[in-house]
Amino acid sequence: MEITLLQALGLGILAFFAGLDLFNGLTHFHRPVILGPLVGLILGDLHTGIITGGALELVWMGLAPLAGAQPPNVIIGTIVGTSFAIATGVDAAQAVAVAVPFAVAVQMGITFLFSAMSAVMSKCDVYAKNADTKGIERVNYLALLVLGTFYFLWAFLPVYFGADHAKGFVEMLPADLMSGLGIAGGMMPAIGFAVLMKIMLKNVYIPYFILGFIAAAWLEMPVLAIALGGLAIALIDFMKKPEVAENVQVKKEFEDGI
Amino acid sequence: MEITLLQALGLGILAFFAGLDLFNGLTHFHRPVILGPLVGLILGDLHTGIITGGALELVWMGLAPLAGAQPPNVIIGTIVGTSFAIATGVDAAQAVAVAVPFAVAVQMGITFLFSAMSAVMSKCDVYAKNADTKGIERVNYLALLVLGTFYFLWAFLPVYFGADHAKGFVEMLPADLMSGLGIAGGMMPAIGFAVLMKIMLKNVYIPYFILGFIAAAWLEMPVLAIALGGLAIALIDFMKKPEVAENVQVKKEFEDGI
Amino acid sequence: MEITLLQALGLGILAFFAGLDLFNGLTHFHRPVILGPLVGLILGDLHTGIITGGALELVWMGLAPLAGAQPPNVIIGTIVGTSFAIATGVDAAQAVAVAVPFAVAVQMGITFLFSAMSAVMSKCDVYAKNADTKGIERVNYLALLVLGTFYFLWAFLPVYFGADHAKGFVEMLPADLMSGLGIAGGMMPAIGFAVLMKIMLKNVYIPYFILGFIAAAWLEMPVLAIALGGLAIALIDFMKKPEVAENVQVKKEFEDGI
Amino acid sequence: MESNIKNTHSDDNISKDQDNSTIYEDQSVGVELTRKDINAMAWRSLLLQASFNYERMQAGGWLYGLLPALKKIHTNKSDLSKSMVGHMGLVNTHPFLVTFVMGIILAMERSKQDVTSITNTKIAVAAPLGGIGDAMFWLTLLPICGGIGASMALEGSIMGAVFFLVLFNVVHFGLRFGLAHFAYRMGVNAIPLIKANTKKVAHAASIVGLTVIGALVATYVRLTTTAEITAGQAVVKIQADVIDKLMPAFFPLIYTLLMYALVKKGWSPLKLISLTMVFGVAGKFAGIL
Amino acid sequence: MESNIKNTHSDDNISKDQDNSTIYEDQSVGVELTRKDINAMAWRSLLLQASFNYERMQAGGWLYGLLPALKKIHTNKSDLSKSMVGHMGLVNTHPFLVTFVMGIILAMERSKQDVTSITNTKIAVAAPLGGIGDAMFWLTLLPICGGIGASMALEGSIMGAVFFLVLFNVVHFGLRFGLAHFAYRMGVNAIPLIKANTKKVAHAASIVGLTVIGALVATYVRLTTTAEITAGQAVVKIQADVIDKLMPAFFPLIYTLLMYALVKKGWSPLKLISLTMVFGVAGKFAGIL
Amino acid sequence: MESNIKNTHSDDNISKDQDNSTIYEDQSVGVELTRKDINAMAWRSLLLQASFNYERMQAGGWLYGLLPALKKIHTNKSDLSKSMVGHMGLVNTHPFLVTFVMGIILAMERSKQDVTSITNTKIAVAAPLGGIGDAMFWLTLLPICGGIGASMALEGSIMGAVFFLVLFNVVHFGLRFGLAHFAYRMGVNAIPLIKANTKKVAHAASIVGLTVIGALVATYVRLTTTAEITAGQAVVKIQADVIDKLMPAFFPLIYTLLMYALVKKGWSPLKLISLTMVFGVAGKFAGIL
Ligand SMILES: OC[C@H]1O[C@H](O)[C@@H](O)[C@@H](O)[C@@H]1O
Ligand SMILES: OC[C@H]1O[C@H](O)[C@@H](O)[C@@H](O)[C@@H]1O
Ligand SMILES: OC[C@H]1O[C@H](O)[C@@H](O)[C@@H](O)[C@@H]1O
Repeated sequence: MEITLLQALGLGILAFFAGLDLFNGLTHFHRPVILGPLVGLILGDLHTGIITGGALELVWMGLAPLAGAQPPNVIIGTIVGTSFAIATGVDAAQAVAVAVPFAVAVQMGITFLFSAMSAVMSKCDVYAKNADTKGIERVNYLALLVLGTFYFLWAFLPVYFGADHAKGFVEMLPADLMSGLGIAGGMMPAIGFAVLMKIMLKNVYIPYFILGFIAAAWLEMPVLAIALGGLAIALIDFMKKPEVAENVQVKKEFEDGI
Repeated sequence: MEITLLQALGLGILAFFAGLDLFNGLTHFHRPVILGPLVGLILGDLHTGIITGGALELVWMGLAPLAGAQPPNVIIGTIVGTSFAIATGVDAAQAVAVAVPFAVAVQMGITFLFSAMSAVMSKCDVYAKNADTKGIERVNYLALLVLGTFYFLWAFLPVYFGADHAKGFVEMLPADLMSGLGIAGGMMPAIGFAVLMKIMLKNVYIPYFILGFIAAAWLEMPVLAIALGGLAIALIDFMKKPEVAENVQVKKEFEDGI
Repeated sequence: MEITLLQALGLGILAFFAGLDLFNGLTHFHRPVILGPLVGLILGDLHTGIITGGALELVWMGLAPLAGAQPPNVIIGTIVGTSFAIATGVDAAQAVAVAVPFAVAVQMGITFLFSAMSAVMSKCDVYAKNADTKGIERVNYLALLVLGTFYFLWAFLPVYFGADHAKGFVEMLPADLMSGLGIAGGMMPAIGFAVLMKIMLKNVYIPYFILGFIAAAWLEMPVLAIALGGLAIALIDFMKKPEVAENVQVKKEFEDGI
Repeated sequence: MESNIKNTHSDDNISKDQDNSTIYEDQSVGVELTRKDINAMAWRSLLLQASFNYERMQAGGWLYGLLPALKKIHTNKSDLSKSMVGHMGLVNTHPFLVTFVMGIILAMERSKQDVTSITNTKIAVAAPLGGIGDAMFWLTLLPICGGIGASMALEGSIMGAVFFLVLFNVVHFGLRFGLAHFAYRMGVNAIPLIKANTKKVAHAASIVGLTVIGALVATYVRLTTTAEITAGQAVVKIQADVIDKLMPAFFPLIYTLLMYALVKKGWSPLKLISLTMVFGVAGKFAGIL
Repeated sequence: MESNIKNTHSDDNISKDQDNSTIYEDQSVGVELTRKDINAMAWRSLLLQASFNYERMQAGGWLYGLLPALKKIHTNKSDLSKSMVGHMGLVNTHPFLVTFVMGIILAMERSKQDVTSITNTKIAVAAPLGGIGDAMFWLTLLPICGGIGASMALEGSIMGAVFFLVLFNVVHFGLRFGLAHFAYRMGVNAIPLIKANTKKVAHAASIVGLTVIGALVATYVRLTTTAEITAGQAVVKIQADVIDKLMPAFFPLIYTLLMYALVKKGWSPLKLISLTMVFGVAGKFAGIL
Repeated sequence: MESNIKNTHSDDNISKDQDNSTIYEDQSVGVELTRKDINAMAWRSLLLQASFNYERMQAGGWLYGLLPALKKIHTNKSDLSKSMVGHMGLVNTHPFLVTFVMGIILAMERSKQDVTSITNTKIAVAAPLGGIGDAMFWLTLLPICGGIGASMALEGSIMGAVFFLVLFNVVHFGLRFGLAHFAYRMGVNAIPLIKANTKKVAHAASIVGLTVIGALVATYVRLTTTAEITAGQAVVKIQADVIDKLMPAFFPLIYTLLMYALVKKGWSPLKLISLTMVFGVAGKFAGIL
């Protein structure tokens, strides 16, 4: 099936807002389970959209930006993948294969954007110094615009020009490359955790990291249970102090006793 | 089969002593696994008594009075249920259905009794003030008498008059009501735990409650294992103090050093 | 098949060095998985040696000397067992049955040796007092010689004279005795742990013993995971101290404040 | 936090306030209690809950158990009355472990500790033992013995009953009498230590107690929902697809906390039981339980 | 150890150094913030990551969210600028829990705390909440909702999408607005307590945070080897026969620690992602992944 | 409690008692030990248990391993003898981790610490490492390597033996030599820290040690009963129906504690082994094992 300019534009605009939702708004309508059907609506095949969206949701399960570290981009992955599935009528599995390289490219693109964006911070410092609230707001709005446009292009172009060639293009790529990227995707969360650790990990907390790891690796407890356990330990630690104070006090009396 | 007056009286007396055993004596001959056979003996069908008793034991498993909170009453449940099974020859499952409403009624009756009994406490205060030991003892003996009689009636009456009509009576009740009461029975322990918590739970102990819950809910450890774990934690806490003392001492020297 | 004097001597020498390796060197070429093939080589049936060695490795899994406490001796067990398997062509299972009594005898022999060896320590004290380094070294070398010879004999004699009679000899023994010794073998580690506990266990450490036990008995965690957990707990304890110091300091200021 | 600190303080106050009326007139150590006396106490402790009620709980039976010994210790009538009054205060513990508390208390009575610190010790030790005992005996020992007995009974063997009765009571009476003597002897030699450590012992016991209660909630409160969300041919089982994935024993926890809130609000057990029954039946009719 | 002590000290220094420039000129308590103000803050917090970048992370959006309130509080321009400058410092937390931090901070701003202690509190509370929030929402709530939604979608039902959107955002917006009001109100009554306990709260939060991160590493980093050692007909699967027996999630742990080392070495995310991709592809071609 | 306090005291005493005979005459720092010296020590440590016996355990081999270095450090004969005498005291640790202890000790010798604190450090560090090492190497590394090797061997492949030997000894010698150098270098720079922290390090190590021993008891002691109670057609399997429901590894725990009691009573290993064998055989004949 042919994807019309209008449809491609529609998908671009969808990408624009979904892209913002990934970091702002966070209603998570940008997840495949919802984005898929929306693509389906635009391309006039809701059913395929729903199915493919469901499949992609599982593929991206557990992949979210942690501490700003980007996993393969779920939005472009979903839009390109789903469009492709609808356009060529292949099944979800192949759609994923097509989606991955785009998802990875955008992952890097965004990471680059977030590096570049650092530049404007100095500008913000100036605004802040002058208590120029409008300035601060302008920067944020512009940033959103840039990000959105970036998404628009990454959805519009491949879909409009690529969708039908995508298949050929992907078939050119060696299979190992594709699955290699898939493997890399599975490793991406490590980056986010590493950044979190850089922010939070002091020597005193190493033992708790170990305990959490043990609970998950060997006891296979779900994260929530482990978090609760951590909370309990933290509370014990938090409520312990007074005693010491008490002791010191005891000591005080004891001294007076002398 | 007809239940004779003598047999009904026998069951009543059995209930009298079993009733006391539930809170006093606590040899637990009042549990179905033993009470069932005894009912069987009295009604002249030991075998059915044993079988039904075994079945009811499993039904009441884990239901004991905690902090005075009553679960559906095991004794009347067993006596009525077993008698009914023997009298009408239905299987254990149906016997349970008949037993439940009586068990629930008695559960409430006893709870009521324990509320009423509060009244006599002021009397005890007076005896205590006058160091009247006999008085105190009298109160306890009377209380036992009242409790036992209460059980006697709740066993004698339904069995003597009810046993054979019980079936009809129960069939009148909507099935949902019965299973609803069953569900409620499963929730009853919560009341006991709540009372225990009211007595024991200070903020500092919340974390331990959480740890115990996690161990049981997710790791599905048996209570004994969790209690041992709690013991270990408690011991660590218990033996920690000295160090502090030590430290303070260190501090002392350090001060002298000045 | 006949075992020649030369082969028997070969096995004796093998036992000599393997015996040393069990406590010194510790390359663990004395474990059945390696010793078996070596016996096979000497007796000219490598294949059977490999197979039997593999089987015996599993039998002796988890049996190592702890705190000097001897389990049934793996070396003589393997050499006698494997030789027997090769000589009479029985399968591994029977070979084990033959191996056990010898393994047990040597276990006791070595334990006896280690008790006797205590005598020479006073001699070492004298050497030490005179700073006679040569003397110390001589004692160690001699001890090795004694131990090695002991092994030589225990391998050479039974194999040379026994191997073919072993079968008959073993068949004489009541089966219960054999499996009884097997059971005892399974209990042996307890002795090692007991000695370790004598060395390490103070009251303050009892809770950690309990925690380790729970983790292994109920949660069935592997030892490594539990050790990591213990490490985490130890670290928390290790890094806690400073705070106290801090507190005392706080106290100090507070006093000055007065 | 605060509450924690606060309560600590209050404790101090109590243990400090030296209202004379709490000191025994006759301060001479009471007569030694013989093994017979302790056994008598243990036997009488069987009636601990004779006059059980929701105002003082086991107070009546508790005093009943101590009486003979108290009479021997306090020859002076006004002391006896002082002591008896003190023991009519609310107390609740596990009926098997109670003799442990009684033993300690009698040792303190004999050495004529002031009534306040006796009461403090009594509460501090008794309360947590309640939870621990329930876990160990009502909810571990009993189900195990019962389970074995039942399995034999279901095969028609009377041995189930015998097995159950013997196994259970060996533990029961062993503890009841063993602890009584142990605690009294210990108590006699360790009064100062006990006074000093009551708080610490109580703290340790409470840790164990609350840990097991947390476990019991998840283990023994049975409450699950049958509710489902149906959408076309797709169905979401609230319990299996949502709750269990998030937190098994979620509803038991919630319901227990609700009960806890109501208990603190002062609801009577009767009201709570009624509520629970209404809830269960209503839920069944609504088709969500 | 040392590092631990060192850092403690540094903290003290910071909280001690009373550089005047960090004290607001106008020390009079700012105007009360209405529910409308707090709601506004919560709404604007949706743009927390509008200008997200690797130098200051959420700083831009963070300030954006606070602006209206800050303008109301700091009528004096130089104070406003002082405050805004302070808020342009690096900050990163979970976008759902951010309103909790904002609420506390606004309370402190209103009572004109000095900028340094405001900044300390901000960092101390925000950082660990980042890890906790990621665990709770990105890696627990999201997969659960997503899993359910997907399973319905795969049966072709659009309800999957609806269910997902509703379930997820009930929690999302509930927290975002709930925490905002809760934190502000709490903050107002608890400034001293907060200042005193910042360190302790941060410590507690970090304990939870690191515990979950340890768990997340084992749960969400997927990395296993397909390498084998073949010997005759015997084969040893490195993953199944060695690694899994020794330590499941061994490779995820190692790789995370590698990333951590590189992050500390100052590698940019871009480099880390590239490295990871090279690693993945190379490993695949080498046939060990 | 008491025992704990008591022992703390005793420790203090030891570390306090400054009997001159424990101070080296020549207090000048000894010659630097070269990599060659440390390697020599590591090689000789292979004979750690050459003269193993139940009175001093590894003392003889321990001293043997240190000799060359000691000769270099203590040029003064009386110091050398003083040091050698000190090292003939009982010591027992894991043969792989021993070089870690040796390294630290040599560093202390070189800086001429007094013999007492050297001995204390030796014991404090060596003892717990014994338990830890046994758990890590004899009961984790060995079974894993052995298991893999055996599975290959059972398929008739000689590679099993090779694989086992290589895998095991890479770890073995890696640790033996690695730790030797690491510990010595660390020791040199950290003497004061070590002296100050010996107790704390020992405490930490003991925590790990006892935790693993607790685990080992449940994991490696094999003891179950085959006893049954038969009643009519109903049968109660003591192990499966009672013990396992109550506490898996119950008998291993009991038996270990029994051994422990006897060891403390001073029973010799020989007696314990005999007892165990009698027990095993008798139990078998009695049909309960
Ligand atoms: O890690 C906390 C936080 O960091 C960044 O702000 C983003 O990656 C968020 O998605 C994440 O929740
Ligand atoms: O909870 C402790 C104790 O409370 C009450 O006395 C009764 O319910 C007992 O059965 C229970 O053991
Ligand atoms: O327990 C530590 C250590 O003790 C003895 O030296 C021997 O049994 C070794 O095998 C063991 O590792």
